[in-house]
Amino acid sequence: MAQTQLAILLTSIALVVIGLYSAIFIDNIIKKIIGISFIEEGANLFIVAIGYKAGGVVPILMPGMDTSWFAANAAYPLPFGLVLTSIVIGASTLAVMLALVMVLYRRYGTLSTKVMLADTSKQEEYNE
Amino acid sequence: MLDFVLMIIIILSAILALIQKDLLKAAILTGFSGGALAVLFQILLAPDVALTQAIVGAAIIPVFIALAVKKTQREDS
Amino acid sequence: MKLYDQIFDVVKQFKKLFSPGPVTNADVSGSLTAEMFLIVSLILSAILLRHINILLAGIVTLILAVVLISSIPLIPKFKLEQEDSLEKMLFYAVLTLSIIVVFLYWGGNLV
Amino acid sequence: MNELIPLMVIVPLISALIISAFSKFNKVTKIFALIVAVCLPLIPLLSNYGLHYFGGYQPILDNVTNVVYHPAITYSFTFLQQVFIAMIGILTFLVVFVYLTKYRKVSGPYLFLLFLGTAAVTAMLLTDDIFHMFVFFEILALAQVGIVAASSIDYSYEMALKYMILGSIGSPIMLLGIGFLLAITGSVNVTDIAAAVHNGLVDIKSPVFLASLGLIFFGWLYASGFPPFHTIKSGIYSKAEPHGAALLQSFTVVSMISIVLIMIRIYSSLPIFEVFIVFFSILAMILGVSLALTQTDFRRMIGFLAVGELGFIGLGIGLGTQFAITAGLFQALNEIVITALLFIGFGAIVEATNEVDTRKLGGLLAYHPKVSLMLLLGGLAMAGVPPFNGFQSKLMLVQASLSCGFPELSILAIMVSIATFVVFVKTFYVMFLRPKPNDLEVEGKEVPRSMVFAMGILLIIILALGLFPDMVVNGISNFVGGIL
Repeated sequence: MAQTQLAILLTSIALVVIGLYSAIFIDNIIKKIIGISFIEEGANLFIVAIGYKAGGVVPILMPGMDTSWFAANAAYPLPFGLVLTSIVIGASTLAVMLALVMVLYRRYGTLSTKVMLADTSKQEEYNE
Repeated sequence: MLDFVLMIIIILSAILALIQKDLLKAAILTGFSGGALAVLFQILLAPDVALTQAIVGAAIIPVFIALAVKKTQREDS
Repeated sequence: MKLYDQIFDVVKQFKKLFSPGPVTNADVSGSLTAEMFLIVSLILSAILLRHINILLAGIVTLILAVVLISSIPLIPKFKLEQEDSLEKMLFYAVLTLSIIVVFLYWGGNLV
Repeated sequence: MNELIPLMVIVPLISALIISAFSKFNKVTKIFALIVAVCLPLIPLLSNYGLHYFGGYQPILDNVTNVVYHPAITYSFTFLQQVFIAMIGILTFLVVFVYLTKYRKVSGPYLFLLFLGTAAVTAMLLTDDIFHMFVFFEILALAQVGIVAASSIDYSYEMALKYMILGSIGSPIMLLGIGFLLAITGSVNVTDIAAAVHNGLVDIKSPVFLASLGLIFFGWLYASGFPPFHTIKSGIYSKAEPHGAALLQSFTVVSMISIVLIMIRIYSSLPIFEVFIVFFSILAMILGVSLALTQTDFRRMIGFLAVGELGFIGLGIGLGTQFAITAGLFQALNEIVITALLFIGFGAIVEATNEVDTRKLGGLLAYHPKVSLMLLLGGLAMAGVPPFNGFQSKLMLVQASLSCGFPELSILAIMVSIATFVVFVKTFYVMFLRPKPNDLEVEGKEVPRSMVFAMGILLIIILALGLFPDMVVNGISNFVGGIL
């Protein structure tokens, strides 16, 4: 069903666009990080959709299956393997970002990006 | 049919998470989005990815965010 | 004489650029060098358009030269646009991404 | 001895894990880290050229279509990889040496990050698999963030978080581009993709292929710190400790050339690809150098200069002929050494004076003559003065752009070199030659011996590459002829 794949492509593009929107327009840093993590999810969804085969079977060779029938009908497993790695990378990146946010909250007492991550080059240059 | 419903859930919960004033609700809605994505992966014939995404996207990431919210502040001001 | 006044005004504007702290002559001369380097190199790279169309290159170079020289304290504006705040960095990053993708996706027949 | 090829990645990776696990035994950790750091440049020099297939899966020849498929993750090791990995190894050794002698109590996690970054860039250079490269690119980004956040400089956490947020936009976009390529060709092996593109199996004018170029290109801009990422790249250099910054810039250079070599192999039939690279390189050179001229923090100034010099590499690669790409890669090698020397040298000045603002410094020539002399020579090498290596590669670049029919580009390259020279002369005058300000305290503070030693070694490499450039240029030229 090409309809499903088209819908999935649109969903992943929508996720990427939501992420880019939140990167520019949302001020709260935790929400910004949540929004940016949607970009990663959109990319993952797109790559999984590449391997999908309409009316196919899960790419695991069970005993008793005919090999040539399996090769013709199974989904393409390479993208699935890539996405596994990518999910874990995304989660670890998110964890590191949240840890940095927790440290910085102690110093600034706010979650606003405009205050927390403003231009710092002037303050440090000439402090008498 | 289920896959279209899941896609709508993913996008709606993503948008709802970003317009919440309460950050804890945003964390829970992120978990909704991740969980729906896991079910969608299962429909797309990728059970191994679905398992990983169910653990990471529906459990670990919301817990991380909730911990960060607990250590900082809950309202988005 | 007017251009001279304008250049003299530039030096005053540089004072604000290094505002907390003194302004040394080395800094001002560096900024003046940067100003001239910026104008000359931008005009020079505009000449590269001649590989597409010679007339276009001539017009763009002339317009660029007039615009750059008439708005002469460029460096304060330039530095303001490229400061360290996350807002500006994200804005320019997303802008570049959208320009690249739009150009390449819909401009395929230009290749 | 082809078995040594995977060891180049495995040795730093395993030793990083061991060091962070047993970091409470201080003395043992120090000795172990030093031994591993000595081994790092030796492994690539001892290894033979060749290919390594992980898991032993040899390439499969399809009898019907006569096409070769590569099922395994492949590492290819040639002269280019040997030179760059050996240089990264030498630099890692010097940085670890400086770090170990600076602190009595070493931190295991910091050494872990240094070795992790080295392993990641080595894998990025060696690999022939685009997704494998992406994974190590993400690991490299995490290691870079860690190195920045571990420094005790003010506002380093903020800079690390900014870098990470920008990275979490850049990396998934690159992943999306890899996904597009995978959707078109069904493979992630670069040799297979390139064969499919050059045999006409892929329509190179299809919008999907062009969009994949755009998305991967954006990821490359993030990796190499070209505009719009030049501010954040120079920012993380200035917020890391000096020896960390010396390693960080080498990571940037190597990740840049490893991604761009893969892109050349896939997209070289598209003329717009070279136009894009030249455009962003020109922008990087102009913005980097003109912002470096206005900085008062000298660490930030070197950061902007490092970004501007990267534009030369991109210029050489964007011109696209064999001679030009050779010049660009040679410039990349030179840039790694010279910028490392400058970061370590200026870091020594920070150690001795505790001051980073050029307006508060002066008269240091009398107190630290050795460091200032070596810094002067390094700056001249960066500006492209004979007989140093920067002169050789920049001369090659100017010749290449002239022979390609772009005299404007050669004029621009010469102008950027002159501006670099101005930046350097200005900073050298302000810091070392003018009278010392009264409130500056320099008495009784010594530059660490290990830093002077590291600078000496780097200076010897600079002179050797400048006097005998044929050592590496011929090999790189053969490599470039192979991929074109």
